[in-house]
Amino acid sequence: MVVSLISIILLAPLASFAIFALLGLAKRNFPRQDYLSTFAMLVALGCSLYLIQEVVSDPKPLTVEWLSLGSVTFSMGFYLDSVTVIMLIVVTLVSSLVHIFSIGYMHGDPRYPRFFAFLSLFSFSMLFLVVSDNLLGIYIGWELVGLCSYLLIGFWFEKDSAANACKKAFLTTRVGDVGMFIGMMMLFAEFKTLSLYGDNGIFDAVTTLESGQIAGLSIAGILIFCGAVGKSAQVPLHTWLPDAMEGPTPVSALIHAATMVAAGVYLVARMFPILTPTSSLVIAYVGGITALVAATIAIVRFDIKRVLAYSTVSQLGYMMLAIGAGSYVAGLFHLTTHAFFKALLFLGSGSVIHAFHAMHAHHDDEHTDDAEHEHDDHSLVHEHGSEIPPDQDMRNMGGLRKKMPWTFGTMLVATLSISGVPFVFSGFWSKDKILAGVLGRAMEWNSVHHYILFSMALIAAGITAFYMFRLIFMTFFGEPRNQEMHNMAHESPWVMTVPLIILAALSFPIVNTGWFNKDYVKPPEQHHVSAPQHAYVSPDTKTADANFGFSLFGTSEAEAAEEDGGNGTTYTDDAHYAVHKLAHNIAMVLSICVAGLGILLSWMFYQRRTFSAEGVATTFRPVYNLFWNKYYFDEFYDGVLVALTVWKSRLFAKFDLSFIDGIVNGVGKVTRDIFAAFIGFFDNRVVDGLVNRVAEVTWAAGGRIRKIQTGAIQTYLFVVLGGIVLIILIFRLF
Amino acid sequence: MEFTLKTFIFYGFALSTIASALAVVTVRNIVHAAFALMVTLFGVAGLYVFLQADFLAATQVIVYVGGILVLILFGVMMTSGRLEMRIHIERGQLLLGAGISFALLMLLLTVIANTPIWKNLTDDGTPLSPTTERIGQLILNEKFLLPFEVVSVLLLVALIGAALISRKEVRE
Amino acid sequence: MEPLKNIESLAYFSPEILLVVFAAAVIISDLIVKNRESNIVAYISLVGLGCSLVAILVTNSFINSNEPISLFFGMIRLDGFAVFFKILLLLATAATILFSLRSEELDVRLKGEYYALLLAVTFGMFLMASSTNLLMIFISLETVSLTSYILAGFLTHSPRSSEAAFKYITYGAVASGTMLFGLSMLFGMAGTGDLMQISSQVAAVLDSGGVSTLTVLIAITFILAGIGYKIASVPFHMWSPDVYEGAPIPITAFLSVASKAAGFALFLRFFHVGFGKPEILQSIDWGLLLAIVSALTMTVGNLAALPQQNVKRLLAYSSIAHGGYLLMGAVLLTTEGLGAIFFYLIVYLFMNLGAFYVVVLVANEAGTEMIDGYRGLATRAPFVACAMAIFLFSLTGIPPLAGFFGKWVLFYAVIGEGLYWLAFIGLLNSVVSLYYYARIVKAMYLESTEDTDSFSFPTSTIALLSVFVVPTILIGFLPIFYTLSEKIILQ
Amino acid sequence: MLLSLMIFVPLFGMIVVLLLPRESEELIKRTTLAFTLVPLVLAVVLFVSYDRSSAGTQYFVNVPWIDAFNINYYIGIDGLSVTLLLLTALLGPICVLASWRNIEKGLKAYMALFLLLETGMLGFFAALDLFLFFVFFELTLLPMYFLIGVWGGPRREYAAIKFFLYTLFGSVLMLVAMIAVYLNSNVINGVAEGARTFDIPTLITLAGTTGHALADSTFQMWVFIGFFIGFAVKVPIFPFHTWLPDAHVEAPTAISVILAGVLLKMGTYGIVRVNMAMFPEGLDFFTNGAGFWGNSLALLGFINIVYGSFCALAQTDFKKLVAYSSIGHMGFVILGLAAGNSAGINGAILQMFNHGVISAMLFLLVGVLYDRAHHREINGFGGIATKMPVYTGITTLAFMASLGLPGLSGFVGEALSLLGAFQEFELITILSTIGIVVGAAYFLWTLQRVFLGQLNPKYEDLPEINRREIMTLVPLGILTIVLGIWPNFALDMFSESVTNLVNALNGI
Amino acid sequence: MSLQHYLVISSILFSLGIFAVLTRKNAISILMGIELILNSCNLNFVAFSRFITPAESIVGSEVFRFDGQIIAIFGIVLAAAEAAVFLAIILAIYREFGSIRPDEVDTLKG
Repeated sequence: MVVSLISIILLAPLASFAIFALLGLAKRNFPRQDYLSTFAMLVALGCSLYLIQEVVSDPKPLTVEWLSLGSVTFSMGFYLDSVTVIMLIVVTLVSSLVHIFSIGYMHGDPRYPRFFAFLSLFSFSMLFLVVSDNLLGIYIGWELVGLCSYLLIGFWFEKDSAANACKKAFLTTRVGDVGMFIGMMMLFAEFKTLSLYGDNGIFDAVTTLESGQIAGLSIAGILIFCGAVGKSAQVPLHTWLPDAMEGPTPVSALIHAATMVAAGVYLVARMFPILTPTSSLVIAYVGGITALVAATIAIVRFDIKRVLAYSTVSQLGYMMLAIGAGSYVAGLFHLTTHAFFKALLFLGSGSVIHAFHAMHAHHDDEHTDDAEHEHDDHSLVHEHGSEIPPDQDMRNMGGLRKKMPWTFGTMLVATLSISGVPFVFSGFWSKDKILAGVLGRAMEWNSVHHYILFSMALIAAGITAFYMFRLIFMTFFGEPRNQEMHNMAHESPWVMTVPLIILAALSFPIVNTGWFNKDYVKPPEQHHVSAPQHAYVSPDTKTADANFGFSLFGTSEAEAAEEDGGNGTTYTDDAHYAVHKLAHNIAMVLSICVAGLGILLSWMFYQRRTFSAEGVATTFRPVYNLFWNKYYFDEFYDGVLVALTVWKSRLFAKFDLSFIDGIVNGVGKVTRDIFAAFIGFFDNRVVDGLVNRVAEVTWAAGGRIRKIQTGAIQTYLFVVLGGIVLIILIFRLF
Repeated sequence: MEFTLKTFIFYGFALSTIASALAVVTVRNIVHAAFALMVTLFGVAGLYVFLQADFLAATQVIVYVGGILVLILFGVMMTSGRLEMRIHIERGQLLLGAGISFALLMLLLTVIANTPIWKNLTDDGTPLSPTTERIGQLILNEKFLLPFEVVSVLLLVALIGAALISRKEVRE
Repeated sequence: MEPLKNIESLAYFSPEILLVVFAAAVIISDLIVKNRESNIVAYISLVGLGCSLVAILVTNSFINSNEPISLFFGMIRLDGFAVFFKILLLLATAATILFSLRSEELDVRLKGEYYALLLAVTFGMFLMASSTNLLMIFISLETVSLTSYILAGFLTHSPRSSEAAFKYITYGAVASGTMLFGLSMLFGMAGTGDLMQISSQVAAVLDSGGVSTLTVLIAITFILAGIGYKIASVPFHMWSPDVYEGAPIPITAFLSVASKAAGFALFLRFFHVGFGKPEILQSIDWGLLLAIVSALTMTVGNLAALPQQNVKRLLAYSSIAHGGYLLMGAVLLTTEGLGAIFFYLIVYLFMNLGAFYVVVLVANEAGTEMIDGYRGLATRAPFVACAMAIFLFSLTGIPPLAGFFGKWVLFYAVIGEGLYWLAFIGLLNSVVSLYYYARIVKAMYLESTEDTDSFSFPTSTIALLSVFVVPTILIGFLPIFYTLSEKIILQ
Repeated sequence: MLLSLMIFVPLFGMIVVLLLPRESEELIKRTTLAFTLVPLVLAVVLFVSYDRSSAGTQYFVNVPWIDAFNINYYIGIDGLSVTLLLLTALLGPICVLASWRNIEKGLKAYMALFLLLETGMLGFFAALDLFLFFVFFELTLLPMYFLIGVWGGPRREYAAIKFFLYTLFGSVLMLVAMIAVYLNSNVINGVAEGARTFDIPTLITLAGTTGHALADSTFQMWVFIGFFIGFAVKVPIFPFHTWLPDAHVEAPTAISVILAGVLLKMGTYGIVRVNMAMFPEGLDFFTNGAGFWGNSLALLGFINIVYGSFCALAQTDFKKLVAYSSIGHMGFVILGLAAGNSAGINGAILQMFNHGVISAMLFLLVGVLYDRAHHREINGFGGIATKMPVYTGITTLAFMASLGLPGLSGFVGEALSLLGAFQEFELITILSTIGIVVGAAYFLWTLQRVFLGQLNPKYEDLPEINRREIMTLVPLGILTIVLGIWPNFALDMFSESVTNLVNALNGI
Repeated sequence: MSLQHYLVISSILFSLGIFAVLTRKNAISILMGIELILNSCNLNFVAFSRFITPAESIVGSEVFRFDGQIIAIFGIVLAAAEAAVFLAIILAIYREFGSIRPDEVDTLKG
């Protein structure tokens, strides 16, 4: 039953794509690819929902031998635990909604059916990634979503910026993937398997590692995390995600906000049991830095989608930080809430863009016409269109709340959620849980690192609130800045607003936090994380009932002890427990404060105009420039990496021509010179069509021998008789 | 070895052979060279006599002096009006040629001096049984019949060939 | 077995006798037949060859494989070795006659002499293959040489032909003179002219200190000059490009195959029988000497062939190189080596003669021997071009053509003796040789010419060409040829 | 019998084609197609009926051929060879189809040579007698020379002779090594007894017998080198690779397909069949030995990967790019083989097969474009995805497969090779993964420059890929996907054989 | 008058013949050089057969004394034949080239 359900979940979208591809070979299209894909997604959604209750029965419903190489076997299979189910639902749900939204949004596009086919393919890949029970399967899904991302970012490939962006996305993530692959190789070399679960799975085997092997495990963990760095756009590989906004907005919502980019977080969460203190800390720091860096960049963006993109990057950093700090449940919880409200934000922005778009056809290419036709040879990752399309420029917007009430309303909900406005919005809870977890660990371990991480998270939270409200204020409040465009704007059709409303509903905790109740999501054990003084205790379990009345996420102490009793850890340390409780309280207060501060500042800047944003920008010009130029990451990559790569390949190509042949050449020259010195014939100019210099030398030698053949018979006789004398003398001497 | 008339005559033949051979390879006038060659061939014939090869000596005189030498002189006359060879011989070629032939001579002399089985063999002077008759038997009836027949074919071929190649009228 | 006396020997001598008889018949019939265009003399020669072949086969049946027959008081010997070479030479001569029929260079009025000379030279070669006496060796060599000089200079209206003859005879006379001197030294050392006895005699005197190794070395080196010039090995090879280029093409083909084969027959018999004794072999490192000569021969031949523009001359150098390959098999005179030489000679016979036949045909049609004349041959005469490509690639030694198998057995023999370096040089040489052979192929297939009218050849020509093509493809696949060395025991 | 039939049907076809009149081109093409389909059918039969559970040689035929050297006509298949036979037989008809329209002159000769080539390739993969193996190996040379030289591009003469000379040079060394092996095949403890043999299975056994001359490690090392260079030229392994780009660029499409699809595999197949199986000590020296030499084979693989990839990155000729990418991908094969463990070797073999399929696709695709635009300059295109969506789709599939996208076949072999290699050579393998990124870079960059962006106005009227061309590509595309999803389809065939090989290697 | 005397004489003749062959600028002189060489060989044969102890022979050692002489006779005959052909060829050369200088007959080379 479970197996067939999962199969249906996977096959439904795949079938949708396959139909498209097969008909495509015959240069035909399925009449209603959009309905087909949407239907497939809805089927998958239904099955996913059904699976909620099936979790407990058997976490490994299916394992098949995929490859057997004598001693080593690679198996493929499904793994179904609560996290899987949650991810399945998130993916299928967001995907379904995006499908529906796209019916409206993409209407009239010349490649309309293709879009849906690609969405289906993506959904399949993502779901495959989610349900896989082994690293190989995850990696396969991982790369496939990368491919879909590539295809969808480059959906409007006529735009050079889109063409560049998709390539950049693929390549940048591939760099991370290579790291992940190396990590997989390390694990495989050690454990001779890539299966995660089961008796001989990695998680089982990892428990037997000696302490001396932990360093290697740390490296492997970090390398696996590299994959997540790429896919989840963590610093320093984050630059592709903002560029990926060249894709159609529903794509941004689905892939680059809700699902694919979250796959990195999912992966790290899945690999939770092999994380060591070192690798955890690296993950947490990368996450923290990403959260902060991306947030600061987002402040100064004007492109509505880029603001959201940086916001996504920042939030993903948040999740990484959470998992790195051991707050497994919090991280996944934030993943879920973020998926909904960020998808909502993107779709909302899509709705806005769509509204503005009425005046431009999709492909009028106003902003790409000026684009250079000649291709820049050096550009591998180079980003072209840094100018903002007018329909996405917030400076053209303003005052839309009346024109687009539904869009405004839903987006506001999402903004409140992401900003961490307390209690009624899911974002608050998930973010709060992260902050609490990090602070709890800091206090518990008395770890400077975690205090730093906590402060990073806190600042990022404040900035998030600031720039999100900046977005809202600039877009929906105030006066229309571009009247002409404003006049054209209109509320989107119902196929677009309904998904928004559904997503808005999902931004309330009552709807989605239920999954993270005490029984449903349990953090796996980390065998190699040991606290300095006492046995490892998950912050999640310990901070459980510090939730002001919401016991949704809590696990009572007794229950936790009961469930985790097997591994000899004690859960009765009251001091420890108290620390977490305290931490949670502090975190909550602080988070409410920074969120409030952020919103307030935003209001003062962009609504009240108490301060002038431009003024501040002028005052802090260097900082502003830093933010505006995105910390110069792109420039760095362009300037150094790309140049290096291209230079290197040029070098190689040159090497091929000049060096290899050059060696031959050199040998030839030396030989030739010696030859010439001995025989005294000067260089014979060599004729065309020689294979290479060896042939040239050979040829030259042939020419010399020819010259001995003078045609005068007495020369020949000299050779004969001289030869005789020589032979005799030579053999006489030996 | 006592110095008798026989040895004197022997050395006379030997020296005249070598001296005239030297002349053959050095004199400029080709007719002179031909005559020097004649002396050499006579000398060799004389040496054959010393080796109890009277029939051979006669053959040498008849075939060589009477045949080959005349042929050569004919050749000289048919190919060149000028008998003088005022041809500049390259010094390098001369030196190299001299060097090679000298090296060969030295090698051969070394060998002759260092081969025990060739040493100290003196001619006891016993005459062979009537040479002409024995040779005739050997050639026509015994061991050397086959070479004789083959040589006859060879001579025929040489005859045809020489005639063929030197024939003028073939050229249109 | 006691050597047979003269009269008793005649029956075993019938192949040679038949050749001479038919040579005489050719000359006589030439006098009788008035029509200059008639090819009757050529057919008579072919009949003569056929009769001779039958006679060879008949005499072969007399041979008890373990006991060769000595004829004419030990002057010559009839054994499997001689029979093998006789058949080979006979085939080469037959092919040459057939080529000559097609050749347009030859003067029609001299047909009688021409074919008679061909038969005579074959006669001489037969003797070369079977001589076991120093005198016979020299006489047979001279017979072949003198006839060859004449044949090379046969085109009396062509300066090139005369020049070829002149160079050939000058070179040949000096070489054979040198050889004769060496033979006389050998005679002096052994006290006999009988090759069968020489080896033991020389070994004995060497052993007793009666002669120094230097004496043996000089004698054999001098003799090598005479034989080496026949097989055109370095440093005695220099006549061959000029002579091959100047001589009529059928004669070039004949010289490059038959003359070389006969030279090898002599070489093998002389060294294997006369100097196969280990004591003599050890006195001087003959193996090394021959290996060096072999390596130099193929290298010089191949390198010098590279820049050639004249196909005939190119093939001349190529045949020098092939002489070098063949010499590899002779280096240590092992059974494998001999077998390899036999095999390779067969293969070489077909592929080299075939290539020369194409040269004849192209010279007739395109009027040139230059590579440029081969341009576009693939379209002008597809079959001929294809055949030529097969011959050339076979000469290179590319599988699955016979040349490869020939080289394989040779290299096998060489490596079997541990001479890896020689095998390696040989193999590198075959890589080099590809380059110049491929130039002809390139001209035929990859280049085109303005002149596109195709050549038409009579069926007989195509058939004759096929006679060479088919063995060139097939010989390697037939197991029988690999066991020749077992059948031809050389004692 | 089945196997012999399969090998010699194309040869028979060649004779038939030669007998057909020159003018009836359609007939010639159809005949050729028929004669290439027969081996395909037979290959499929063999593939299906091969007993996967036993790793031994099946369908063998052993008939004495040249007694004097104990050479036998000995053919047979194991899992490895049957896989490559299938590949070869599959590419046969595809190449004929790909040559359907664009051979302008000498069609008859072309087809005849092609059939001869096919016999050579099929025979090579089936031969179990070392001599026969060599003969078939070389048999491919001649047809290839002509096919490139006569029907190639502007610099065809140069490319053809270069190909020929390089390969001949390699095989020369191989020949020496082969003779050395043969000569030592009856020497035990310094005493020669019994007959020598070319029989590969026997030689493999002998090479593992203590005291046997073939088992001597120094001997094995040298012979290993001899064979290896011979095969390395074919693979091609740096620095013997320079013939490849030229040959590919000049060769007609179908010949490029064969070259990349099958001929390169002959090199690696030879390495597995001869070098690894027969000379474990030699292999050991180059993969496990002390110091530099112990890493040399893996280093060669690494250099191939990185070097090939970077060179590909620098190319602006579409075909040259694909050619260099082949060099890079064959590097993975070498790396996997160097690993000498189950994952590595299986991966390498799988990569051989996959690369055969994928590179064949790539060259076909380049050919499709070239037939339309008559040039291959990458920068001279742009935006043709709008004009040729189906073509673009297939190209994307091929590119993705080639750059090792999981789910497509290219990934599995590559990943397994790397996984295997990592266990033996950590650093080299990690460095080799650069190739993965660079591989993605050049393919994506090409995809962008050729297909994406604004449509180059020159190509407004570019016709879409036609049905015949799609027909040539679809089987390969299906294989790419199927093998990506279910690699056991092919891997099953040879994993047992590989297990035996690995056991033998470990048994040292 | 020991064997060595004859051998020395023949060696000198041989060397002089070689010298002539190598250096003379007239084809006929070269022919003369060749004749010298052949004469030296004949002399060798005759001398050897006169002095050397013969090997065991089926036809008796007495014959050996004649062997050398007969070989020399054949040598003379061959020399004559060779000379005839040589001169014929020289005539042909003279016709074609107008010269019998060996170094002027060099159209075939390279």
